[in-house]
Formats: sequence, C-alpha cells, structure tokens
Amino acid sequence: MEIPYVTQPRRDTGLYNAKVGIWLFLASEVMLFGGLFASYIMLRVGAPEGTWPTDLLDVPIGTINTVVLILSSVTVVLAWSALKLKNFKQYRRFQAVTILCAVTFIVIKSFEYREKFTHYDVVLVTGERVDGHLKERGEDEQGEEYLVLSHPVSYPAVNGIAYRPEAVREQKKSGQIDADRRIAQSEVKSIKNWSPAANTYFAIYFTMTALHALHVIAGALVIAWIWGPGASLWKTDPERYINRVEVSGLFWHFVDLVWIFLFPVLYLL
Amino acid sequence: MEATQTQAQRQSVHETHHEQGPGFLRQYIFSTDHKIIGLQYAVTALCFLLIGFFLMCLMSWSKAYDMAAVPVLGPLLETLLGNAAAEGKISPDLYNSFGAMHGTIMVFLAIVPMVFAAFGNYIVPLQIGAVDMAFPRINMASYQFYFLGGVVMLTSFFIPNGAAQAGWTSYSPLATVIETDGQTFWLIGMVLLITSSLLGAVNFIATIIQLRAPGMTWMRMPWFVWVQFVTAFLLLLAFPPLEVAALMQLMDKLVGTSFFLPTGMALTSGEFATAESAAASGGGSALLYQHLFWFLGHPEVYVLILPAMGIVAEVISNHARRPLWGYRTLVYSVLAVGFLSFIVWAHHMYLTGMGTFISAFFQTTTIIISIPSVVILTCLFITLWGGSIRINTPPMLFALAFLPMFGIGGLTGLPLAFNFADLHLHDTYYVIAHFHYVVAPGTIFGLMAGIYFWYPKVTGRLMNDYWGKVHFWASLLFMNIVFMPMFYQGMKGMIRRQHDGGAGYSSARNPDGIGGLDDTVMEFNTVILMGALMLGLAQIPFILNFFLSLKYGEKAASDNPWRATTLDWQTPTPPPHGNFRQPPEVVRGPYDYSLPGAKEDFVPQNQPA
Amino acid sequence: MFDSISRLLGLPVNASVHGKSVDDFIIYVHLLMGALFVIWMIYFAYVLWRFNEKRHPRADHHGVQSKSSTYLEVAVVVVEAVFLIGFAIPLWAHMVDDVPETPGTNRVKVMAQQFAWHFMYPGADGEFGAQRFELVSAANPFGRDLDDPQGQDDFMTYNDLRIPLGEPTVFQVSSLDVIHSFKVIALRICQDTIPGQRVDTWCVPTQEGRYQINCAQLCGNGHSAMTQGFLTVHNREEFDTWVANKSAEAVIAAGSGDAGGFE
Amino acid sequence: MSGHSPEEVQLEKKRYLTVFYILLVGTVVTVAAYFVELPWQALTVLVALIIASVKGFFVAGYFMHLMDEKKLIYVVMGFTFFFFLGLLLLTIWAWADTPISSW
Ligand code: HEA
Ligand code: HEA
Ligand code: CUA
Ligand SMILES: [Cu+2]
Repeated sequence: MEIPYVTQPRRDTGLYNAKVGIWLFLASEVMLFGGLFASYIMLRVGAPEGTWPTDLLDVPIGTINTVVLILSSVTVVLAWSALKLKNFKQYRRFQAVTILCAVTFIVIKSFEYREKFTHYDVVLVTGERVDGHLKERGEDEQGEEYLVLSHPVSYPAVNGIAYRPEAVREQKKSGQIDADRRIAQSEVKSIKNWSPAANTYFAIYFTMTALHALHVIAGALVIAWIWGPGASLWKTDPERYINRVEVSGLFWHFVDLVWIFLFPVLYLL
Repeated sequence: MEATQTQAQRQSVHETHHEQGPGFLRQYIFSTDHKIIGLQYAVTALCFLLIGFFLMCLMSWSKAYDMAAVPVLGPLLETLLGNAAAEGKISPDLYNSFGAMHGTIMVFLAIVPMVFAAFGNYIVPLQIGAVDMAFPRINMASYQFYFLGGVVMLTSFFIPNGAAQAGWTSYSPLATVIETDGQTFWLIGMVLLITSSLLGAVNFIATIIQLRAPGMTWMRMPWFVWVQFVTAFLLLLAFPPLEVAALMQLMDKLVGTSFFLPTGMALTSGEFATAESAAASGGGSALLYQHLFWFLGHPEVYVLILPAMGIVAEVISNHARRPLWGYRTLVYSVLAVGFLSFIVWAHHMYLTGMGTFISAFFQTTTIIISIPSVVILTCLFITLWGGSIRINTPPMLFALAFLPMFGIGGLTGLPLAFNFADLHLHDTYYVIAHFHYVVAPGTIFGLMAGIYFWYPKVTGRLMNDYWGKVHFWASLLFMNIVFMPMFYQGMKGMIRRQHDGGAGYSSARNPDGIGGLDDTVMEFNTVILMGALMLGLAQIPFILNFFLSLKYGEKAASDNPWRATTLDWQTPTPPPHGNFRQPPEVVRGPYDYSLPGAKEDFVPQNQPA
Repeated sequence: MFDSISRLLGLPVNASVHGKSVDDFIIYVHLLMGALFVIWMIYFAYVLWRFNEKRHPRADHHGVQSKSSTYLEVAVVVVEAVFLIGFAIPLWAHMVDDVPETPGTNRVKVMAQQFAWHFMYPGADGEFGAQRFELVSAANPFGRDLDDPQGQDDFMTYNDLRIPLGEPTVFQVSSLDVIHSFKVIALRICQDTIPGQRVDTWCVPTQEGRYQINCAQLCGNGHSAMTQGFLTVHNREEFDTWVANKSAEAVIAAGSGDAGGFE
Repeated sequence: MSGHSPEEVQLEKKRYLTVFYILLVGTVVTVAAYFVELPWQALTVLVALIIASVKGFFVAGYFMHLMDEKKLIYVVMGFTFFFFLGLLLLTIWAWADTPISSW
C-alpha cells in the first residue's frame, strides 16, 4: 500500500504531506532563531552601560547581501509560478538565478568574515586603543615585532568600546582617516582580532550569521538538487515535482525572512 | 467479503516477501518501516535504561559507602575508566560524571525514545489506520541520529577526563570551566539527539494530521494518539532553544566566547582564568543558560509522563471493559497541559533570586498546570467505576500502580511549586524523590504496562503471566523502598549531587553544628542502596521473560487477545508491511466497550453497527 | 499536633523568624496533599474491590453520571488558590521586597568560591568600602579597593560567618567562579550565588549557636566537601566585641596593603 | 498554492514583483534611517524593527502564501509565535524583576 497524500492534498486539511512537514519544521526553526534573538536581546540589555559595540559592520555590504537574498526569494516564487504554467525552461532560468544568488551571498559573506578576522584591536600601554585592518606584520631590524594597521581608529581604552563611533565620526570630520599606523610590540598591552572571542557582540554576530549561512547553503543544495539531478521527476510525476519546488521554496523564503531581521539587528542597531 | 479478504491477505503477504528481497540489512537495520524502527528504538532504549540503572547503582554505592572500593566491579571500573576510578573507588569526579550521565541517559536516551519514539512509532500509525509514517526515510534518519547521539554520549566515558560532570542540566559557568572534554561530547551528543527528536516530532505530527484513516475524525482518535500528538509538539517547539543553548555553550568551550560567563567571574586558575574579553563586551549571562535550558526542561518532563499516561489510559479502559470516562475532558486537559508547560519553566529557578511579580507569575502557572493533571488522573479513576475490572494481569497491575505512584510524585510537586516552600526543599533529595516518583514508578510502570500489553501484537506470543506478576510486585515494593526515604532525607535538608551522600554535613561529622543530618538520614543511604540492588534483581524475571517469550511464550489465541477496540488490534499479527489487510474505515469512537445491545463486550472501531 | 506533623515530615530544627512560616506553610501543603491522597486511595481501594471482574462481571458502558468529581476538583483549585494568593505570594514578597534597608542594618557580603566561603563585614563604621572587579585576586576575593578610606575598617573572614541574635542580618550573596548556593538549613535561607551579580537575602535568627552552611548547588568535584563554612549566632555584646576586634585588626592590615584574603 | 489556475498564477506573478519592489524600498529606507541619525537611539531601533516586520510580513504573507493558507498552518504558526514571544518576554521580565545588581 502506498502512503497517501504525497502529491494530492488531503480533503479535510487541504494540504499534502510534505507541506505539513515543512511548516512544522519551520515552526521549530522559528523557535531556533527565536531563541537566538531572545539571547541577543538578553545579552544586549544585560551588558553594562557603554560596553555594547555598534557600527562595527560594513553596512553597504550588508545591504547588498540583503538585496541579493530578496532577489533570490522572488526568483524562487517566479520559478514555481513558471512550473505551474508548465514552463519548465523558464523555471530553470529563474531557479538558476536563485542558486547564483545563494552563491553570491555566501561568497560576499565569507569575504566579510575574512575582513573581520584580519581586523585587529590593540590596547596600548598608554591606555589608547587602536583598531584597524592588519596590513603588515613582521620584525624590524632590531628584531622587534611590529604590525601595521590600515584605516586605524583610535580612542581611549577606558569604558570599553563605547567611544569608538564617536572617534570614527571625529576622524571623518578631520579627514585623516587613511594614514596607516605602525605599532611596535613594546607599545602593546593586549591584542586580539575581531573573532567570535573578541567580545559578546561578535560572538553572537558570528553565531547567528554562521547558523544562517548554514541554512543558506543547505537550502541552496536542496534547490540545486531539485533543479539538476532531481529534475527527472518532472517527466514522471510533475505534480510531485512542483510540490518539491514549493516546499524547498518555503524553506528558502524562511531563510530570507531570518536575514531580513538579522540585517538591521546586527548591522544597524 | 470472505474472498476479497483472503485475496488482500495474499497480496499483502506477497508484498512482505517482496520487501524481504533486499535482505537483512535493509529489513532490520536500515528499514523504513515504522514498526521495525519502533522496535529498534525499543531495544536500544531498554539497553540504555539498563545502563542508566547501573550508573545509579554505582552512585548509590558511593553515597552509602563513601570512598570505599566498589565490590566486584571495582577493578573493572578501574581498567575501563582509569584514574577517576583509581583502586576501584568512585572519586567525586566520577560520581559527578555518573550523575550527569544517569540523568541524561535516562531522560534523553532511555525514557523519551522508549515512550515516545518506540511506542509512538509502533502504535500510532496502527491506531489511526495508516500504512506507515508520513515520511519513512526521515523516520529512519531520526533513529540513526538517536543512535549516533547515544554512541557519542557513551564514548565520552572513555576519554581522558571522563564524561560530562555538571549534572544533566549542565549549568554554565560550571559546565564551561570544568576541565573535561566530556562536556563537549555531551553537547555534540545533545545536538544529535535534538535533531533526532525534531525529525521524529515533525513526522509524528504530519502522520497524525494527514494519514488518519477515513472516518478517523479528531474526536475518534484513541487518547493515546492525542497524547503523542501533544508530546510531539512539545518536542518540536521546546527543543530548539536548548539547541541554541548547546551551541552557545559549545562556542564558549571551543571558540572562547563568553555567552554564559559573566563579567566579574574571576577564576584564579585554568583555561578560563581571567575574563578580560568578557569585561570588554559586557560579558555574558549565567542565568540566560538556565532560561534556555528550562524552556526545554519543563516541557521535557511532560514528554516523559504524557505518553505513559496514554498507555495507562488504554490499558485501564481495556481491562475495565469501559470507555474512558470524560474522553473530551481528557483531550482538552492534555492540550492544556501541553500549552501551559511552555510557560512554567522558571519554577526551577526560584532561588536564583526572583522578584515578587515574576515569581508570582510562574507560581501561578505552575499551580494551574497541576489542575489538568489532576483532571486526567481523576478521569482515569472514574473510568474504573462501574467497570468489570480484570485486575490480575501484568499490564493492568502496572497501569493501576501507576495511578497512586504518579499521585505521590505529582502531589509532592505542589510544595515545590510554591516558592516559599521550595526555599527549604530546593536542590534537596525531596526534589529527587518528587521527580523519581513521576518518572520511575510512574513512567517506567507505564512503559512496562505497555510492553506487556502490546507484546502479543508485536510477536504473536504472550509474556508469561506468573513472572510478570513477580516482576510487578517486586518492582513496586523496591521502588518505594528506594524513593520513599528520599522524602525524609530531603526534608531534613540533605542536598543532592553529593558523592558522600551528605556525610560531610552529618551531625556525626560535626557534632557541635545545629541542623546537621541525623543518623537516620545517613542510614537511609544504605537502605536505598539495598533497595536499588533488589530492584535490579527484580528486573531479571522481566528480561528473561522478554526474550524467552519470543520463542517459548504462549501463542496468542487471536489477533486481538485483549479483546480491544482500537485499530491496532484489528490487524494481522504481527502487522505486515502496510499494516492492514484492507484499508480500515472507522465508524465509531475508540472505546466502545460493553455497549448495551452489542453481542460482545467490545466493538472495534471499524465494525459497522 | 503541628509538632507531631512536623516531626513526621522530618522538618529539621528551625532557628529563624520567617522559618516558622516556611515550616507552617510546608505543613499546610502536606495536609492538603495527605487529604487528597487518602480520599483517592479510599476510593481506589473501594473501586477495585467493588468492580472487580468477579463481583461485577458485566461492565456498565455509561459509568458515573454524578458531578462529585467536579466538586472535588473545584475544591482542590480553591484550596490551591488560597495557598497561592493567601500565603505563598505575600510571604515571598516579604522575603524579597522587605529586605531591611535602614542605615543600621547588619550586612555581610558572602562570596562563594570553589570550595569555600568568604565573608566581608563593613566593620566599625557600618559602611562597605569600594570594590572593583579588576582588583579581584586570590588574596582579594572581594576586589577591595584599599585606597578607599571608608573600606579601611572592612574585614574579611574565611568560612566563619557570625551574626547577632534577634535582629535582621542581610546577606549580599555572590560568587567568584561558578554558581553555588548559600543555604543554612536551620535558618531556612537559601540563595543561589551568581558570579558577577549580587543578590540579597536575609533572616532574623532566634537561637544562639553554630550552624552548618550548606552549598546546595553542584559546583564541581568539591561540591560535597564544601562543608567547612559555619554560621555562628551571638548575642549582641559578643558580636560587637568580635566586630570591634576584627575591625581594628583590619585597619592595621589595610595600612600595610593586605586585603585580608585567605588562600 | 496547489489549486491555482493558470490565470491566477499569472496574476500572482505581478503581485510577486510588486512585493519585490516593496522589499527593496523597505531595505533602502532602513539603511537610510541608519545614516540619517534620528534624534534618539530608541527611535532608530523602533523604525528599523517596524520596517523589518513589514518586510517580514510581505515575505511570509505573499512569497510563503500565508495570506491564504489553510487554517491548520495558521494554528501551528500562531502557537509557535506565541511561545516564541513567551520565551522572549518572560525571560526579559525575569531579568528585569530580579533584584540582582552588580556587586
Ligand atoms: C515526568 C516528570 C515530571 C512531572 C509530571 C512533574 C510534575 C510536576 N512538577 Fe516536577 N520535576 C521533574 C519532573 C516532573 N515533574 C523533574 C525531573 C524535576 C527536577 C529537575 C532537576 O532539577 O534536575 C522536577 C522539579 C520540579 C520543581 C523544581 C524543584 C526545585 O528544583 O526546587 C518544581 C517546582 O515547582 C516541580 C513542580 C511540579 C508540579 C507542580 C508538577 C505537576 O504537574 C504535578 C501535577 C500532579 C498532581 C497534582 C497529582 C495529581 C494526582 C492525582 C489526581 C492522583 C492521586 C492518586 C492517588 C493518591 C491514588 N517539579
Ligand atoms: C527518566 C528519568 C529517570 C529515571 C527513569 C531514573 C531512574 C532512577 N534513578 Fe534517577 N535521575 C534522573 C532521572 C531518572 N532517574 C535525573 C534527571 C537525575 C538528576 C541528575 C542530576 O543530578 O543532574 C537523577 C538522579 C538520581 C539520583 C540522585 C543523584 C544525586 O543527586 O546525587 C538518584 C539517587 O538515588 C537516582 C536514582 C534512580 C533510581 C534508583 C532509578 C530507578 O528507578 C531505576 C529503575 C530502572 C531499572 C530497575 C532498570 C530496568 C531495566 C530494564 C527493564 C531493562 C530491560 C532491558 C532489556 C529487556 C534489554 N537518580
Ligand atoms: Cu559550592 Cu556546591
Ligand atoms: Cu518543571
């Protein structure tokens, strides 16, 4: 005996199995990301005054990625509509754009990660704090280690990172942003890069975005599989094929939806 | 009619043969058939139950005879676990590992897989008249994740510093700063188990929503199905926040973040010695972990109890030959329990320092949630009234004993629910006794009832009646000998998770201190140890019975030896692939026992009037 | 009768004012539980006897029609509501909202550490000096700022907590490392210690003597060995003398840059 | 949705594009609000979250077809959302109502 309602909706619920399944799965995903958002808020409101960093991420890049994901979301629905109209070619084209967008998103994201990992945050013995992109690291003639930071920002180390945005603004006004800065080992009190361990903000940023990126990758793989190797189903059981596209699409929209919240929360606030 | 049936039968036999084609591996290990998967779950979970029990015996030994070498097993422990069990003694580290792993194994690897995954997989599709689960391959994956999670958990015993040591609750910062990779294993294991549960939960819900046989309306579902439905929702929505907590704790342990390590924590030695990074970012929050954990933790305890209640309800209705009293009330009650269990969690955190309002809120919800439990139990009680009760069979004995045992456990939840009383009882053995009464003589009795009840459906043979009763009476006696003294110990203030069983706080050790634990409290540790060992012995008849009956058990007289009404009994024994000879068509409610005017004292759900 | 119930339940000696209400409350709740249990058991036994297969061979499809179970359930709800609104919530509010704050109140800082207790007293002047996280070290568990004049007479003790009889003392509980729980059974106080945060709890002792301090939260492999802490209740004169002596010693020690920690 | 006729699908295609433009505009507005520097931080937060919610509404409502979905799915997602709110708000409330202070 076959399992019923694999393609056709059940009368009283109006749904086919996989659609019930994906929505249930999404419900648990809501709780997963919901738990993370709740944690984010708790950590943020619980942080002592002036210690929660802001303005550390690259807003233009984040915006581009947002647009990329939105675009991919619309191509997914358009692809599905095309299938509904029995236009397989068009479906393929739209869905190819989707996959391309996914790849773009991940590539951009990994550059962004790299950028952060090579961004160094140095507290000097003088009590000054400097951070900037690591340009060069080495030993000078005396055998002393040094590093060179490009686009450095400097501000007083007391009171954590709260002064940074102000310092950036001042620098922009005074126009001396681009001077690289060379720091010798002897001047350094402590040094770390912008990795998850840098502070709780980066910790939650990396955790949330990495988990989201994993979802993007997983979703893209599924969509690609249906697009490529799985497409033979279109010939044998088109209804079921359309269902698969719809279900994977629902997941994809959810991933987009999460990003719509992640973007302002992490980049802008 | 006759002819079509035999034809259908032949066809289904044919199909079974067809399935056997791929061979043993395909059929028993990588099967997608819900019944095989249910059995896989059952056997694995029972093994874990036994492991959890052994761990507990060693802990009981440690509590009764602090730092004395474990008799018989001592050398074995030393070879297996190394330094932590030097000279065959149970060191505090080892005790803590055992405690954490006893809790984890019992909850996540034994009871939930048994009552939810095993019974649910086997019985639910049968009871709703489905051919299989909605997503058979996801079902298989769910078992595989579970198995893998179990392997990871067990492996952690044998790594250099041993398994996790921070309790089954794994509170940060302790769990983070303890120097063992066991915690990392624990976290990874948990992520796997959570994945398994999520897949299972999606599958269960989708199956119940979509695959009910024609005529099986919501209000005609056996109550057991309702219970599994609610349980699946609890797993689906409560587990993800724990997954979040596990990921964040994993980050703290491996990547060096400080989600749960607050500013001002000043470990003076070790890997996490100073929290400078924490200071710079505002640090983390230790209580956040507890919120995330208990957001799962509380629904989880209902995951443990609800399926057991469902089994008990089926058995009681069947053996009293009466419909469940107040079926609708039961359904609404279980829905209410499910809903409320999401908003009571902080009753585990009263003493972290809660203000008046928030604790009033959580006290109120906790008290409210006890009402539907009372209602459920009351309905089961009233079901008995006017019945024709067949008391003396193993499933019914276990089911009946469940009622007062759960009653004790549930009622002792009340003083804990009021935080003013919890002030004295929190983290004492009173809590241990409370929840063991619900999970051990409660849930374990429920699942025993289920095993004795459905055994003939699964195997076509009955388990031995006499040894079943021996098993029951001995278990009942020793369960109470083990757990009853713990109420007294807890009331006296004996704190949990002490490897010396409270000896350090005993008045024998500190004669001039007021409020030390008296000699009775300490002597009870020995009683508990003895009780636990006897409880273990009492399981031997069961284990033998379980395996020997496969071969030598009395053959069940028919497909429906208990003369039950639900669809699971209207299939061939054992049910073939695809379950039913003919697609069943449901025409009546689940419990038409002793219907006036009917020929028999039961009318199956698919039997037309 | 209360006493015998209390003994039956195994409640330990009580030596604080609010402890009496804790005990009474526990007893009331257990009376309710006992009553319910007995009612249910009697019913249960009766049913199993009366409706046994032998005595009642043919079951009745319809069963109970009366509403008495509903009345019982409603009764349970009412009693629980009374307990909740009448006792539990106001009593808890008294514990957490009425922490004495008048200037002269006795205060002690409690700092848990794997696996011992540190205590700090405000000394003769009744005021604590400044504290800073950055200064915390093994020798200075409270992060005392020795430059603060107000803190010069603060003194610390190790595993030795003393409070005066018959007046409220506020314990400001915290932890240096992991979560412990500060519990004194006979005084019916218990408070988890959360690192980086301070929570207050308080009590009024009614009996002189030496009490064991329990650590009620799993805190590592020394959890069960965290038993060296004792709390002593003195009468006022003894307590004052003790504080005066300790405080004087502390002033001298602070002058030489010794925070007074133990390790 | 499964029961859509070709005409409906054609119509929907247009709607998807409209939603797409709305989402783009939403993004632009959010980013603009960030650069504009509103008088209070709280306002920025509010604006950003409101816009995000609106965008979320459009994605869920139109791309995911929640605007005309079956009742069952509404029930499931409704409870889920409720429990998420419970987790969030109760945790925050517990944090706020805890007489805890820094040392
Ligand atoms: C299956 C598991 C299960 C169940 C069902 C319950 C049910 C309840 N629990 Fe329990 N609980 C746990 C498992 C469970 N608990 C665990 C595991 C812990 C500890 C975790 C840890 O810290 O490690 C715990 C801890 C715990 C605490 C925290 C204690 C502390 O740490 O200080 C509290 C506090 O409110 C509590 C309350 C309750 C309440 C009010 C109920 C109510 O739902 C109970 C309602 C039931 C009734 C009121 C009984 C009705 C009975 C009848 C109608 C029949 C009577 C019959 C006869 C007498 C014949 N529980
Ligand atoms: C579902 C959960 C569950 C179950 C069933 C049990 C069962 C038992 N538990 Fe456990 N326990 C916990 C969950 C559970 N426990 C938790 C969560 C903790 C807290 C941990 C922590 O502190 O973090 C705890 C802690 C705990 C402690 C306190 C330790 C401490 O604080 O220091 C003690 C002490 O006695 C104890 C004892 C027992 C006993 C005697 C049983 C007995 O009831 C066991 C009965 C079982 C058997 C007798 C085995 C039967 C076996 C079979 C039938 C196998 C058949 C096999 C085949 C057919 C293949 N448990
Ligand atoms: Cu400190 Cu337990
Ligand atoms: Cu609970």
